[in-house]
Amino acid sequence: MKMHRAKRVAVIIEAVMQRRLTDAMEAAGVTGYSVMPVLAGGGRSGPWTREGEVSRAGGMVQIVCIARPDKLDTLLSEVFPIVERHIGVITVADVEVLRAERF
Amino acid sequence: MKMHRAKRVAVIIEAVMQRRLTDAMEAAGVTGYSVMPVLAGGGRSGPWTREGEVSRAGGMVQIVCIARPDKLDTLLSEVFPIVERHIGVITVADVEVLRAERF
Amino acid sequence: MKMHRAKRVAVIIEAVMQRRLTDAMEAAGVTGYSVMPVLAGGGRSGPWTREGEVSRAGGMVQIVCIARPDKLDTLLSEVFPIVERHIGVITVADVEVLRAERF
Amino acid sequence: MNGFLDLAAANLVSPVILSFALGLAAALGRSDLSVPEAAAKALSIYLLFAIGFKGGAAVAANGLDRTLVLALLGGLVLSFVTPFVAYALLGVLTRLSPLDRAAVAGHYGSISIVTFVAATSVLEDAGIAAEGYMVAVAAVMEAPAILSALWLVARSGQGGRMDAGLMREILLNGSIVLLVGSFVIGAATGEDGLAQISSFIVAPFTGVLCIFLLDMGLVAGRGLRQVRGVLGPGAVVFAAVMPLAGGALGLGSAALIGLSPGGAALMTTLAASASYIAVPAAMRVALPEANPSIYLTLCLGLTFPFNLTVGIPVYVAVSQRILG
Amino acid sequence: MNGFLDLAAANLVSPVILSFALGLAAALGRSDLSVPEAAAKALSIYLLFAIGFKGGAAVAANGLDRTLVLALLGGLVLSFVTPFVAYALLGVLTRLSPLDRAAVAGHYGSISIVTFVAATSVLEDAGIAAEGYMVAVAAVMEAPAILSALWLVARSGQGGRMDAGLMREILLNGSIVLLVGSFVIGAATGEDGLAQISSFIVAPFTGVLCIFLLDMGLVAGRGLRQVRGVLGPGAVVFAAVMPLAGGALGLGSAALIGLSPGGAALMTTLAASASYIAVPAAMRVALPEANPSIYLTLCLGLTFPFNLTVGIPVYVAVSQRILG
Amino acid sequence: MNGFLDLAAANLVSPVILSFALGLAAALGRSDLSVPEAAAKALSIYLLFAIGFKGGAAVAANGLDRTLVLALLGGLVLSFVTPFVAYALLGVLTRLSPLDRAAVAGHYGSISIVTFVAATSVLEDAGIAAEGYMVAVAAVMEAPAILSALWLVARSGQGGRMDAGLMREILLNGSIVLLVGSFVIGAATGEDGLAQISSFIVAPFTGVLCIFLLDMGLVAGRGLRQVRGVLGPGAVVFAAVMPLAGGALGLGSAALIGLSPGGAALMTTLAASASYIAVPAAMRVALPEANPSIYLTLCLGLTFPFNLTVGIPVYVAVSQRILG
Ligand SMILES: Nc1ncnc2c1ncn2[C@@H]1O[C@H](COP(=O)(O)O)[C@@H](O)[C@H]1O
Ligand SMILES: Nc1ncnc2c1ncn2[C@@H]1O[C@H](COP(=O)(O)O)[C@@H](O)[C@H]1O
Ligand SMILES: Nc1ncnc2c1ncn2[C@@H]1O[C@H](COP(=O)(O)O)[C@@H](O)[C@H]1O
Ligand code: NA
Ligand code: NA
Ligand code: NA
Repeated sequence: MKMHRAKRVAVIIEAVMQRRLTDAMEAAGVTGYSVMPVLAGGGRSGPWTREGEVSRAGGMVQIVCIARPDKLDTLLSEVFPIVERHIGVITVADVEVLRAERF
Repeated sequence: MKMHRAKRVAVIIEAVMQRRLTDAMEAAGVTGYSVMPVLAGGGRSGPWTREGEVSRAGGMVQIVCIARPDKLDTLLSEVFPIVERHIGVITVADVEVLRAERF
Repeated sequence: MKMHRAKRVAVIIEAVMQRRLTDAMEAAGVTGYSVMPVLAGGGRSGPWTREGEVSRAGGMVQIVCIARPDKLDTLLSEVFPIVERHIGVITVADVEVLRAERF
Repeated sequence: MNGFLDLAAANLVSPVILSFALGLAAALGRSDLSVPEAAAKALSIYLLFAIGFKGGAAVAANGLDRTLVLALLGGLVLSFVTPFVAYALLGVLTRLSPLDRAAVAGHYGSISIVTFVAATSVLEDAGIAAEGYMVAVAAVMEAPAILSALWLVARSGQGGRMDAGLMREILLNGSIVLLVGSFVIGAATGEDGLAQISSFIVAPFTGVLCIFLLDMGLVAGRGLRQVRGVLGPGAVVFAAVMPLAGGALGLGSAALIGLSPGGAALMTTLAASASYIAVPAAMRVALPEANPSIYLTLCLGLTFPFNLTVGIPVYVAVSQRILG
Repeated sequence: MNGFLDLAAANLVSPVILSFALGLAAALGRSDLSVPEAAAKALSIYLLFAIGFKGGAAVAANGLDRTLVLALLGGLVLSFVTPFVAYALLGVLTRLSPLDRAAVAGHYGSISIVTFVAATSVLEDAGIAAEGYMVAVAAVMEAPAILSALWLVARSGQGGRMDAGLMREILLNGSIVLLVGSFVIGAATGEDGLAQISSFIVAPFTGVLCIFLLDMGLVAGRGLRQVRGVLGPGAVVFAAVMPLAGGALGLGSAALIGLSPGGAALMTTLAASASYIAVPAAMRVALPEANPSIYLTLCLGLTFPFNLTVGIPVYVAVSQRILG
Repeated sequence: MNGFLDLAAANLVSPVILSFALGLAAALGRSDLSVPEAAAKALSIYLLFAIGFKGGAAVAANGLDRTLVLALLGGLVLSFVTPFVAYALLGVLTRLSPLDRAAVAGHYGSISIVTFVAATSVLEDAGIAAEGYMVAVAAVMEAPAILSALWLVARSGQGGRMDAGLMREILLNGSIVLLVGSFVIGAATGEDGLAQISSFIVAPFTGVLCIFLLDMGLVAGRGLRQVRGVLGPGAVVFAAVMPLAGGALGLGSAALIGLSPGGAALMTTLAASASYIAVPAAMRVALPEANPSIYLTLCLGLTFPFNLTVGIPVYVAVSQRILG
C-alpha cells in the first residue's frame, strides 16, 4: 500500500495547559491532534500519580499530532513557547501514513 | 542486548469500531495488540472530548500492534478496509524489539 | 529548531509490576518516565479488558521513557530482568527531542 | 390550561430541570466544569437499573394488564413508523442529504430513556399513576427505528453496513439488556425485592437524576456551541416540530391501546423523544458517512431540552385532558 | 431440610443474586453492557468500608466476645491449612502442573469478601444474628494462604519470588487496610458513629451490592466464555467440591471455637470462598509463570457463582442445624 | 474550655476525621489503597452540589438576612487581604523565594471547600445554627486571592502570566460554577426542592464525606512522604500559624458584620483554610516557575489536617465564646 512520510509530534505536558497547546497547534495549521491520558510519572520534580486527585493541577496529558514533514517547523515554533516555561517533554519521530491527503 | 527490527502500527479509530479492527488484526495473523484510551481530539470534523459522555459513539481509541516487518503488508490490507470508511488515522513506525520470537 | 537524537523506550507490562519497573528505570539513571493506561488487549494468552475489573491483576500499563542514546544499554539491562518472567513487550524507537540537556 | 401552566411551572423550577439548565449554562459559558466519563456511565447504569426494576415491581404488584401486549406491539410499530415521518419532514424543512436525513430519522424513531425518566418524575410529583410496564415498551422501542433508517438509506441507493454482528450489537446493547433485565428482576422479586433495595433505587432517585441531568446539560451545551456551523434554521424548526408530530402518533396509539392517562403521557413522551446514546453508536457503524454532528446536535442539543422543558408538561396535560 | 429449601429459594430470587445472573447472562450473550473500571473500584471501596464499619460498630455495641481471639486464630490457621487440602485435591482431580496447583491453592485458602457480604445479607434477611468481628476474621484470612502457596511451590523445586517488598504489598494491600481500618473506626465511634452514617452504609447497602454483583457477573461471564480452552472436567469438579471441603473445615473450626450459628455460617462461607482480587495480584508478582486464566476462571467463573447460589444457603442451613 | 474539649474530642473520634486518618496512615504506610480519580471527582461534585443546594434552600427558608451583602463583601476583602499577611509571614519564617511565597500566599487567601464542609458537619452535630448563605461567601472567596498573589509577583519584578483566558478560567472554574449554581437552584426551589432530593443530598451526606476524606487522606499522605525534601521547619510552623492568623481575621470580620456564632465559625474556618484544588491549577498556568510541591504540601499535607483536627473545634469554640 502506498505510504507517505510524516512526523509524529508527541508532547507530554501539564493537563492545565492542554487547551492552550491544542490552540497553538491549530494556529500552526495542523489537520488534527489527539489527547491521551497519562496516569503517573516521575522526573526531576519527583514522582506523581493521578490516583484520587480532584484538582487538575499536577496531572499531565500526552498530545499527539501527525503532521506533514514540511509543517514541522511551523508547528514546533508555535508549540515551543508554550511548553518552554512548563513541565513537559516534546518528541518528534518519523512515521509513515496512508492517505497523505489528510495531513 | 540483541535487538530486532519490527513495525509499530498505531490506528486511532472510533471506539465503536474497536472489535471489528482487532478481529481484522487477528485475521492478519498478528501475535497481539493493545488498546489505549484517547481522551479528546480535534480534526476536520471539529473538536471532541469524552468528558461526561455516556454513548460510545463519538469517542476514539488507539490500537497499537507491534508486528514483524514481513507481516506489515497483510496487516495493512486487512485493516485498511475497516478504517477506510471511518474517521481514523493509521501510522507505521520502525522500532526495535527484544525477543523477536514473540512477534 | 535544534533537535537532538534520543531513544523512546516503551514497555507494555502488567500493572502489578509498574513500581518495580519504574524503580529499575530510576536505578538505570533515567531522568524521567511516564505511565499510560492500556484498556484492553490480546495476545497469545487470549484477550483481556479492564472493564469492570476490581483487581489490579490482569491489567497492563505502558511505561514510556525518553532517554539519551548512550543510556540505552544500561536502561535495557536494568529493565529486561523484570520484564523477562512477565507478560510484556519492549520497543525502542529513534526520536528527536528539543532541550537535550533534560535527558 | 391552568393544569398545564401549573405543571409547566412546577416542572421548570424543579431541581431536575434547573440542574440541566446549570449544566447547559456552564458549557455555553465555557466553564471547565465536567463530570468524569466513568461517573456519567455509572449514573446511567443506576438510572436504567432503578427505572427497570421499579417498572417490574409495579407489574408484579398490579398484575399484568391485558393491554401489555398491545402496548409492546404499539411501541414496536411506532418505532418502525416514526422514522418515515421524520424523513419526510426533514425533506420539507431542510436540504440535508438523504443519508443524513435517514440517520436523523432513525434517532427520532428510537427513544431517550432520560426523557422517559424525567416524565416519570413529573407524573409522580403530580400524583398521576401509570402502567409499570411502560419501561418495557421503552426497551422495545430502542432498536426497530434503526432498521427503518437503514431501509431508507438502501432505498435511496446508498448502502449502509448491516450484518449479523451489528444486528446482535443493536439488540443486545447495554441499555436494552439492563432495562429489560432489571425489569424482569423487579417483576420476579416483586414488593419484597423492592423493599430490600428501595432506599437505593427509590429514595435517592431524583437527586441522582439531578446530577445526571447536570452532566447531560454539559454535554448538550458543548454540542450547542457548534450548532451554528452545523444546522440551518429548517433543522432547528424540525427539532421542535418533530417531537410534537411523534408525540401525536404516540398519543393516538395510546388512545387506541387503551392506556391510562399517565401511561399515555409516557407513550407520548417516548414517541416524542430522540435517542442520543444507543442509536448514534449503531449509526457510526452502519452509516459512517452520515455526519454525526447533525444528529447529535439535533437530538441532544435541541430536542432533548425542548422535551424536558416544554414537551413533557404538554404531553402530560394533553393526555390528561383527552384521556383523563 | 425445609428451612434449607426456603433459604435457597429466597436466596435465588433475591435482587442480589438475580443481578449477578443478569451480568452473567449479558456477558455470555456478548452484550456490550459494562461497568466502568473506576465505578467498579468505587463500589468495592464502598462495600469494604460499609462492612468493616458495621462489624466494628457491632463489636462496640455488644462488647468483645471472649471468642474473638480464638476466631482470629482459627481464621489464621484455616487460611494457612486450606491450601494444602486444595493442592492435594487438585493433584487427584486434575493434571495441572505443581506450579498451577499451588497458585490455585493459594486462592482457595484466602477469601472472597463479596461472598462474605452476600452471606451476611442472607443472614440478615433470615433474621439470624452473627458476631460483628467476623469481618476482622475475614481480613486476617486474606494473606496467610499466599505464604502456604509459595511454600508449596518452593517444596516442588520451583522458586517463586518473595521479598520484603512483596510481603509488605500483600499485608498492606488496599482491601485489608480498608477492611481493618473501617472496622477500627466502627469500633471506636460505635453506635454514635453508625447513627451518623447509617443512611449511607446501611440503608442503600443491598442496592449497591446488586450493582456490584451485576458487574461481577459481567466479569465472571467474560471469563467463562474462555473456560473450555482452559479447564478440564476435573478442574470444574474441583470448583464445586473444594468449597464444600473448605466449608467443612470452616464449620468444624467454628464449632470448636464456639461461634454462634450465624457466626459459624460466616466462618464456613469464608473458608469455602476463594479470592479473586487480592491473591491474583500477589500471584502475578510472586509466581508469574503460573497461568492466571486457570485460577481466575476457577475462582471467579465457577466457585464464586457456586457459593452465591448453592453454597451460602447450604452453609447457613447446616450451621443452623448443627449449632442452632 | 470544657465546651472546646468536648467539641474537640467529639470531632476527633468522628467517622469523618477517622476516615481521613485512615487514608493518611495507609498512604504513609505505602499501602496500595487508592480511590480512582473519576470516583474522587464524582464525590467532589456530589459534595459541592449538596452543600450549595442546602445553603440555597436555607436562604429560601429563612429569608435573606440583611447581613448577606456585608458577608459577601467581607469574604471578598478577606480573600484579597489574607495573601499579604501570608506573604509577610512567609518572609519572616522561611527562606522561600518571593515567587514561591506569593504562590503559597494565594492559596491561603482562597479557601478549602472540604474544610468548610467539615466545619458545617461539626456545627450540625453540635446543634449550632449558621447562615445558609455562607456557602455563597465561600464561592466568593475562591478567586480574589489569586489576583493578590499575581500582584505580589508583579511587584517583586517577576512577571506572572495573566490574560483574559486565564481570568475566565479562574472565575468560571468548575467548583465555583457548581457551588453558585446549586446555591441558586436551592434558593429557587426552596423547601419543596429540598424535600425532593434530601434523601440524596442530606441523609447520606456524612457517609459520602467519610469516603471523600479517606481519599483526601491518601492524597495528603502521599504528599507528606516527600515533605522532608521540600519544606524547612519554618514552613511547617507557617502551616499551623497561618490558619490561626487567617482565622483571627475571619473572626474579626464576622464580628464586624454581625454574623451569628455559627456563621462566624464558618467565616473563621474559610479564612483559616487554604485551597488545594482550584488555586493550584490556576497557579500552574499563571506562575509555572513556582514550585508546586511547596504549596501542595503546605496546604493539603499540613494545613488541611491541622484545620480538620485542631482548627475547626477551636474556631467553633472561640466563635461561641466571643459571639455566643
Ligand atoms: N525522560 C522522560 N521520559 C518520559 N517522561 C518524562 C521524562 N521526563 C519527564 N517526563 C514526564 O514529565 C513529568 C515532569 O518531569 P520533570 O519536570 O522532570 O519532573 C514527569 O513526571 C514525567 O511524567
Ligand atoms: N493529524 C492528526 N494527528 C493526530 N490525531 C488526529 C489527526 N487527525 C485526526 N486525528 C484524530 O482523529 C479524529 C477525527 O479526525 P477528523 O476526521 O479529521 O475530524 C480527531 O478528532 C483526532 O482525535
Ligand atoms: N504484538 C503486540 N503488539 C501490541 N501489544 C501486544 C503484542 N503482543 C502482546 N501485547 C500485549 O501484551 C498482552 C499480553 O500478551 P501475551 O503474553 O502475548 O498474551 C496482550 O494482551 C497485549 O496487551
Ligand atoms: Na421517538
Ligand atoms: Na477460603
Ligand atoms: Na483562606
